Amino acid sequence: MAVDTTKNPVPFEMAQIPGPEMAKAYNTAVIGAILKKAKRPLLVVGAELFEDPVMFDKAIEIGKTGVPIAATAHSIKGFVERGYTENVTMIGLHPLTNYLRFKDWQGLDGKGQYDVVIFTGIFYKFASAMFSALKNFNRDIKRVSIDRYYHVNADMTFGNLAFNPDQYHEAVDEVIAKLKA
Amino acid sequence: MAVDTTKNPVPFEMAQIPGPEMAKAYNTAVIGAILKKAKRPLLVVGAELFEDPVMFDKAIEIGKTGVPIAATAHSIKGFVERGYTENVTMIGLHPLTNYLRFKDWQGLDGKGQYDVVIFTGIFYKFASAMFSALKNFNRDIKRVSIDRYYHVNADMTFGNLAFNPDQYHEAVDEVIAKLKA
Amino acid sequence: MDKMEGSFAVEDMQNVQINIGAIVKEVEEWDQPMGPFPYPSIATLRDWDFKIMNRYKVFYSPICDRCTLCTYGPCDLTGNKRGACGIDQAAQQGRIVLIAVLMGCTAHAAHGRHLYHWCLDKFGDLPFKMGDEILVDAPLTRTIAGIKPKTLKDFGPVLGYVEEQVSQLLACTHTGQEGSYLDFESKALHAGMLDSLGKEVSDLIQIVAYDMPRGDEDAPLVECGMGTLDKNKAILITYGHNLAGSAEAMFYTEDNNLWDKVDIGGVCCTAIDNTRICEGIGHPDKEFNDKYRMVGAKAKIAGAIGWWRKMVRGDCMDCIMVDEQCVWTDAIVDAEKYKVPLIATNEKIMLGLPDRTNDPVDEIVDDLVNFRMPGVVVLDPVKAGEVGVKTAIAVKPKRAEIREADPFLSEEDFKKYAESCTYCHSCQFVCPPHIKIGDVVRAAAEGNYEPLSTTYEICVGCRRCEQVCPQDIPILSLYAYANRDYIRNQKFKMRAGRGPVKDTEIRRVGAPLVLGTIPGVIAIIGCGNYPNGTKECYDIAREFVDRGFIVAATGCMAMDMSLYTDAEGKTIWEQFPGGFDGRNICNIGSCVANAHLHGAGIKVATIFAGRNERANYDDIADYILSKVGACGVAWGAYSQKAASIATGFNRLGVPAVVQSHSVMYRRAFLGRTDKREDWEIIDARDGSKVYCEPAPEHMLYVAESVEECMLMMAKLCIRPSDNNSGRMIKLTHYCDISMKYFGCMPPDWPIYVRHASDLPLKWKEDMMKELESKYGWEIDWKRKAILSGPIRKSDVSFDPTNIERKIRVKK
Amino acid sequence: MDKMEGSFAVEDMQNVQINIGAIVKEVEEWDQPMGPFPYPSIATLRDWDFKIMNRYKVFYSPICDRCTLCTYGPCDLTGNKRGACGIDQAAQQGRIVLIAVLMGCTAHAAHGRHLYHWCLDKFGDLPFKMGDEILVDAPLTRTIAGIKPKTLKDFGPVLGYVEEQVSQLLACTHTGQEGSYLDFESKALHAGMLDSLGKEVSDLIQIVAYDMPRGDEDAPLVECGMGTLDKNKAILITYGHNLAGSAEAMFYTEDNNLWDKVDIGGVCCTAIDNTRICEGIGHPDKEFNDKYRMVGAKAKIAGAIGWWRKMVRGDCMDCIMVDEQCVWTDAIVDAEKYKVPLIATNEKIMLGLPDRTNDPVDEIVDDLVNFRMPGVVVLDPVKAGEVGVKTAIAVKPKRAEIREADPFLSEEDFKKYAESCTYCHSCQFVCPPHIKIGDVVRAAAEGNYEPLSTTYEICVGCRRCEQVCPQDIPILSLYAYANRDYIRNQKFKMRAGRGPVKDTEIRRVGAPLVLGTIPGVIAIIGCGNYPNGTKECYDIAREFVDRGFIVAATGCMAMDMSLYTDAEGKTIWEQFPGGFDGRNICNIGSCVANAHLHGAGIKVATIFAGRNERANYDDIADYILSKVGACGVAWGAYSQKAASIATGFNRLGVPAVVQSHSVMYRRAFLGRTDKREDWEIIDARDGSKVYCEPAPEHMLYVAESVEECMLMMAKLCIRPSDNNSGRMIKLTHYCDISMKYFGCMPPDWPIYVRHASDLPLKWKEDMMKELESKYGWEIDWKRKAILSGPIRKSDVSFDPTNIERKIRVKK
Ligand code: SF4
Ligand code: SF4
Ligand code: SF4
Ligand code: SF4
Ligand code: SF4
Ligand code: SF4
Ligand code: SF4
Ligand code: SF4
Repeated sequence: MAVDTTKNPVPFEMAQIPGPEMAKAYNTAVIGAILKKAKRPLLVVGAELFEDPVMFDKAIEIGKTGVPIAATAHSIKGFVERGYTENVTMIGLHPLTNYLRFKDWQGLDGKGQYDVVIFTGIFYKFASAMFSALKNFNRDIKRVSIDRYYHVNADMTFGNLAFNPDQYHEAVDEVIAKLKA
Repeated sequence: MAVDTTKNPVPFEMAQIPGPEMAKAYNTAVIGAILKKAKRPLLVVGAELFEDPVMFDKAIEIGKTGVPIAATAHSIKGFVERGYTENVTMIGLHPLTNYLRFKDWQGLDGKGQYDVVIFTGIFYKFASAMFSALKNFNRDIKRVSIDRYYHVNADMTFGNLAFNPDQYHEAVDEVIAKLKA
Repeated sequence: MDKMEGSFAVEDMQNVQINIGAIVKEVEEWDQPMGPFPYPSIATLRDWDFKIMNRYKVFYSPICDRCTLCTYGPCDLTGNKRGACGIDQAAQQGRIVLIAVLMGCTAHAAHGRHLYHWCLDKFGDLPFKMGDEILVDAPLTRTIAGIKPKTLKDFGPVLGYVEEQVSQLLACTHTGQEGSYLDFESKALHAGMLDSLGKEVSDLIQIVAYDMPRGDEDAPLVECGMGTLDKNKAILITYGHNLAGSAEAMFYTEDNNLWDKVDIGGVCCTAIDNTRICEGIGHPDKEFNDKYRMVGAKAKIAGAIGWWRKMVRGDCMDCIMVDEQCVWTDAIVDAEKYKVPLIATNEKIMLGLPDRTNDPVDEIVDDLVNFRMPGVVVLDPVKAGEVGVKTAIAVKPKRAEIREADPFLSEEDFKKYAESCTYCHSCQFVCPPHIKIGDVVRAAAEGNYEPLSTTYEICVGCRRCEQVCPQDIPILSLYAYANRDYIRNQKFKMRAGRGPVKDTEIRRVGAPLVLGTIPGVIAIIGCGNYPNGTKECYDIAREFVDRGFIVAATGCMAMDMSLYTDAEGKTIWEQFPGGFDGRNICNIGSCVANAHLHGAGIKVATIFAGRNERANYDDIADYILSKVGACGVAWGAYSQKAASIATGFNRLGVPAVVQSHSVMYRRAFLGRTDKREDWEIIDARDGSKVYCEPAPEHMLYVAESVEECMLMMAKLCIRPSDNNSGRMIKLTHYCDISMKYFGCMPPDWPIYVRHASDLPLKWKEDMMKELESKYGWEIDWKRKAILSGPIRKSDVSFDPTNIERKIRVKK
Repeated sequence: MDKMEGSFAVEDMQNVQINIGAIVKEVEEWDQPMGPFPYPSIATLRDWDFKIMNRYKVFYSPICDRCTLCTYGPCDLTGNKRGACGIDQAAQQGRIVLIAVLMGCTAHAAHGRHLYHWCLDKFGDLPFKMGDEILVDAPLTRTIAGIKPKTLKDFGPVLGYVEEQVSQLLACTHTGQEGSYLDFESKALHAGMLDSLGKEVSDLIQIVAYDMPRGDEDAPLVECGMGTLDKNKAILITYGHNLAGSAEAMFYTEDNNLWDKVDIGGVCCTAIDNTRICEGIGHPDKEFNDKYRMVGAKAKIAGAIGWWRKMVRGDCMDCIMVDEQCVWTDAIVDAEKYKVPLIATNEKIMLGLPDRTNDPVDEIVDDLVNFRMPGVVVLDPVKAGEVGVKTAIAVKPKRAEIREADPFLSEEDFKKYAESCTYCHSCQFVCPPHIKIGDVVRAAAEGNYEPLSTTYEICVGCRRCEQVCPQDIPILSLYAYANRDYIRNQKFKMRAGRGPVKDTEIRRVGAPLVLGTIPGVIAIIGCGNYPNGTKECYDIAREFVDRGFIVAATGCMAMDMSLYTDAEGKTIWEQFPGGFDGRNICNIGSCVANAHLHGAGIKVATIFAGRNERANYDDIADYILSKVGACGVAWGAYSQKAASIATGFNRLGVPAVVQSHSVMYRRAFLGRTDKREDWEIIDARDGSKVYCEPAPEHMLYVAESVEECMLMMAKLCIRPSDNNSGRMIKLTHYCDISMKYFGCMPPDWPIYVRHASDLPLKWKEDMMKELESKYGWEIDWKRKAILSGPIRKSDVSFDPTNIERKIRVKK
């Protein structure tokens, strides 16, 4: 049975309640479908992956489906170590988000702005603020979190799975399965 | 069938999102039961009742069950006009809430602080702020709204019924029925 | 403050006057010795603040439970939890209050500072003279700074003091500074006092420089309302608070005889100050007077802030000059849409526009008139004034062409929009006065414009509905369209701002005020964020002026109450005289003129009661709290300035009532009548403590309805010093308002009864019966006397104070 | 500013020096003509700000989508909607940024103002002399105000200017004032500049008054760490920023020979300034020097702000004196619990305590020592110092008794608490560094204290966990208990704050810095809100000092990096010399000493490049932006001061990197390398526009990890002015850090290559190949030369500027 990722829609840092518009928690099938449907998706991974290294492998799986990866902070190292750098770009999350918020940016490959960004493995507060930047200043991009946290400023997110690493990994696998299907 | 008062838990003024702790919308049976169980309840009614005068009659019905009534603003006039002033006290909402937030206040009758306050007919923003004062500074008192609005700073509230006057009245009747039962 | 280094050569000292003999004499002219607290610092008056807060409990209603001010945040403070920095919810609220009050205080003080520099630049250092009828000429400056200004330059150090204290106070809001809500509030009270001082300086500077009325009860009646702007002329709107640029536009018009080509209308306080500029300037030097010719009250009052977006949508203007404060920040967006060039004339508001201060006038005008840019910044008031007038005149025909080719909203547009409403209620979810907009728009679609008319005044023009409407219906434009006749005919008269209360007036009303036979001063101040229409401010004014109170208005309230007439078509200004007296209503002036209301209180203490005001703030405040029956009302105030104004009134012992939206200010000062110990007042005669009736009962109070507001104001005018006849009059009004609007007596009237002669004649018998039967008082029915029951005995020579040092002989 | 009325008698002028001849001569000594912008107002440097913001886009990440600042609110601004006042989300964020920067700016300026009054009171007006090695002695004051101070009093008008501008700027945040985010940010940049000026004045005043080191690379090594406080003595902790009271405690101890009875330890910046007080005072008058004897570096550094709650829970103190800034506001709550009397010595922080300033010392001490009240306010520094020392000594035995009778946390308590954990994770939901507290506490219950030790440094002591724990487990007390040995042994050495950079040092490093052969200045500033332990600031310092950068630290960072040693047990201060030079690390001083880092930049322009700094801010900033490779890092800054500091650096052209929590500041300045037009720089030689490499690429940057931080700092030291060897060195470090921590080259290295000799020797061959194969550059392999590809050619005489008036000959 699928992991119920709609439970616990409570911000991981509880005081992160920005205002009337807050993320909805979705199940893995819906999130997977959104990723699959995306024309210009971008997976953004951060340095928290080093604390949960199996996530690098899952990110690479996603990368192999053709979703380009932005490796923020020093997370590129995890990809280098695994010998997968094919469609992985090293870039800071801050300048990346700055580019994302401009409608005229042409993307890491120069082929156009993205339509869906998927965050995982980024320090909660930083990720939340960058989602907020996009939520407020470029609403053309769909904001998806597949991190273990309920991400209040995303459009679509899991509920809080921070205390259930196994469930979390399973949920990510389900998303990947859907994406590949 | 009972009115579903748990729907639309959205603040009537949408930007009223105070923080992590927000009211839950309850059905009329639960709210009625809480009122019935209260040892020292206080019904607080405001001047918006003049815009929906049938609510005066409902307030009087509640008053007749023994729940004392604080008539804020000039709402006392509605009771005077209906000849019911038995357990109705004229007092401003602001000083009333100020008294409520002190644990040592002895109530309008000098017999002790209240344990449940029930608001209705008060200008939304004002009621919301007064709930907030109690929520933050005297958590011993349960805050109940039986107004047509989802009241974010209450403990217990209806969902938003502002656009369904009939449903709203029905819901209040259900609460009264429960209270009388 | 003036830039003056610590050491300098005598040649450089041109601005310092060293007149050894003369100056000492002048100082001696003011025979008051220096009081205890000149230029008080944060802690100086803390004792007084704590006294206020001991009686009037600091009450918070947080609007947000989080703090997001530092990188530890967001912190959840719900339930009085502490943030990472250790602050609890109460202190956090106090901190936000302090920030808000400082925002308000600096809005005024910075305005004053700008005028100070500008007036010294333009006019040089003028003598500070308020005329023969105002000898106590800068009461707040004297009371707080302990100085008596001789020329405009003397206000420099006063502003410097305000700025220094503001800097100290704002520092306290930094994370890891003040931690007690009581000290935050003491600091807010300090900031409120500074606000009052900044306002006084601002208004006195402009009064002197622009020769505004110095307490003129017969200040002229000026034209007020959108309909008074002559559509046959170019209409230049000056919007904001600081008349520097606006005055120059008028001078330019005057000097070039352009009044037949241009109409100048003010919005917000600039409107009021525009009409205070007088014919001649009161400078002793004739040449000077000729050089700086004034214009008189030729400008019109377009309207108060609440009308701004309605005016724009009503297509009432050809060119806009904005200066500072209370300028809706999307003015440029609206202006661009309606092809109205905008000139920003003050550093505080530059809206991202190009700074053209150093360009030639004609180039700027050309760019604006040809819509090459929607607006410009011109920081030189003289140039800005010229650009404004020239642009208005030149752009008018161009705008007419555009309007003809493509009207801003046609009949068809109106219909199309109205019909597109899906009745989704999104708009109603966000409308502050809870207008049932869906119903209103539906009715319009069906050809019924009535609801659009009846709710027009209630709408505060916030534009929230338009922004959330999924159909993009320009609801405010529908309003403007449906009410175009109303707009055209909005023509009223308002009394121009009279300025300070005169010493002679104080001499007349001092005793009746302190004894209560004039039942109180009702000060109606603030802005137009009403949930129930601007009419309520008229109703309040009317209620109290009719009852014989002294009613004074300032700012947007003075404008808003001008929009209503009696059966004979007279506005309130035409119905009643403009003195500071019972059954009079005076327009003191713009928002900064509020300071003269503080000043009036101080002058009662100093002129009537002979107290020294010099550097003697707490003593004066204590006097006012105990003896001057005055109450402010801000019935629709939106601004942080209103927060600082109210807080400044409170520190001076004057209570204020505000309306429901004001819960956004988060803080009130509310008394507890169940706490006997809170109401002990010292009898200054012997230091004994007397348990007094709670008068005034509250310091800052939110009323839920206008009826409650009026009742509370009547009550908050009661003072311990009332004599029996004064108390009787006050109780009569209190009970009468209650009977009128509440249908019953207020439950607490007995606590104000000390003696049978305190009882309102009209209910005396019944009241005595009730006192006996319901409250168990002993009555001597033969003598019609109360034998026991009251909180305290009536005592004509009781001298109430809250300050130990006022005790004359220790018991 | 000094209180000085417009007219006065000569007898009253005791503080005004009128030295006709002498002063004029002195003024002439400074041969620089007045520059274009003395005492700039809000709009004066707006052009420069807009240039910065055109290149470095203002980027907002709102932390709250609502505005609650006026009674129209709350307004929902989500998605850049407008509030009722017309403000949009971007402008609202700018407004919050401006408020925060003003809070920071006033924290510093108000500190300076307090010191100004206090030092003039205590010492009189001292000559301002920085010694022979510092002739450019107040660089920010000169650059901004255009004056050269001669005595302390000359700083009065400078502070007055800051306060006046602050008041103007705060007014702009009032509802209905500024409406453009660009203008809000220009105003914030102005406030940041004022902040830098306020800091300079603050530090210069205390340097002169307390004879602190004037640029001493050999400033003494002082004791640092909780373990250095001698438990055999009474321990007086002085906590905050303003040394006035703390210094008096030391003077009292010195004068009464009490050093064997009391140990004085500082927390936060007061700690640093305590140890900067020198032996003798640099006053020319011997008698004066004898009168105001100093104490030398006898105080100890207890620790930085991040350690505060750990110290309290570690029961490290007998008495606390708090002054101002960065004082956790529950200090009084903790102090009361641990029976540590607290003395509040500054108006800014009074915590609701009774003001005992006018009571006799012994009465106050008696009340404190007998715990009749948990704390008092004593605003007179001299009295406060005496009360502090006496109380500490007298209360120590009483506290010992109490502790003996009822230890604050016993072994059993510890066990009981640890075992009561229900593993509910409430704590983990709120812990900023995401410590798995449940696991840590569980382990402790099982007798494994290891996790309590390893996470001790990571914990920022916010107390959130304790507040949400349903079991009321005092988690910080468990930490303190388990780490008591660590606390006891926390003994390190830190270099005392050295003060400004000397002119001689600038002469030495000016050319290498501008050419790039010293790869940059790394300024490590700010506080301790780290997600990953204080160690990272040590790592950053170590990384860059090892690489030959000039590394400078201030404030809490200087303290935190002292807590780590190398293999030989040496702290970084013992490993490297303290000059302003490559491979040196200097502790400039407390937070206000940050101004000397701005000063160093200005001095490069003025001493090395011969530019006039006088009233010439934009020119100097332009020089620094284009030519001085410097980068600030605030790796854990929590405060609004950090916001104003960073903003002040940015206006002066110095980029800054901050860590993840700093998203709370909401705003960054980020470059877009895809916008060629943003990177066009003027060649001052002929006015031609040159498309340059993005150097520096960003102005304010949040890094997600310390690795990213280091990489970015190396990159942000690159400047257009680098010569080939300088660029080669900088690129080497940039690429080397990337290889070390990222495992690969940074993708953008090619854009910094202008010429083959820019290429790092170690990868030159490979890089040229890659340039050819991957980027399509033309290489002449025979000459090892690049023929085409680079953004621009290498040009030794290129003179980059962004300011039109710097163009020497128009093309
Ligand atoms: S200022 Fe205090 S309460 Fe506010 S975010 Fe910072 S730590 Fe939390
Ligand atoms: S603009 Fe008027 S109608 Fe629309 S939401 Fe605001 S008050 Fe209501
Ligand atoms: S939001 Fe627009 S469509 Fe919906 S009810 Fe209001 S006016 Fe009609
Ligand atoms: S009354 Fe209010 S809106 Fe009007 S000018 Fe004064 S502050 Fe502004
Ligand atoms: S200041 Fe503007 S955005 Fe903020 S609450 Fe007031 S109207 Fe709304
Ligand atoms: S006090 Fe330490 S452990 Fe507790 S929440 Fe804060 S950082 Fe985490
Ligand atoms: S909140 Fe308390 S009980 Fe829950 S896991 Fe944390 S320490 Fe244990
Ligand atoms: S570094 Fe931060 S915490 Fe330390 S003194 Fe400076 S501002 Fe305060």
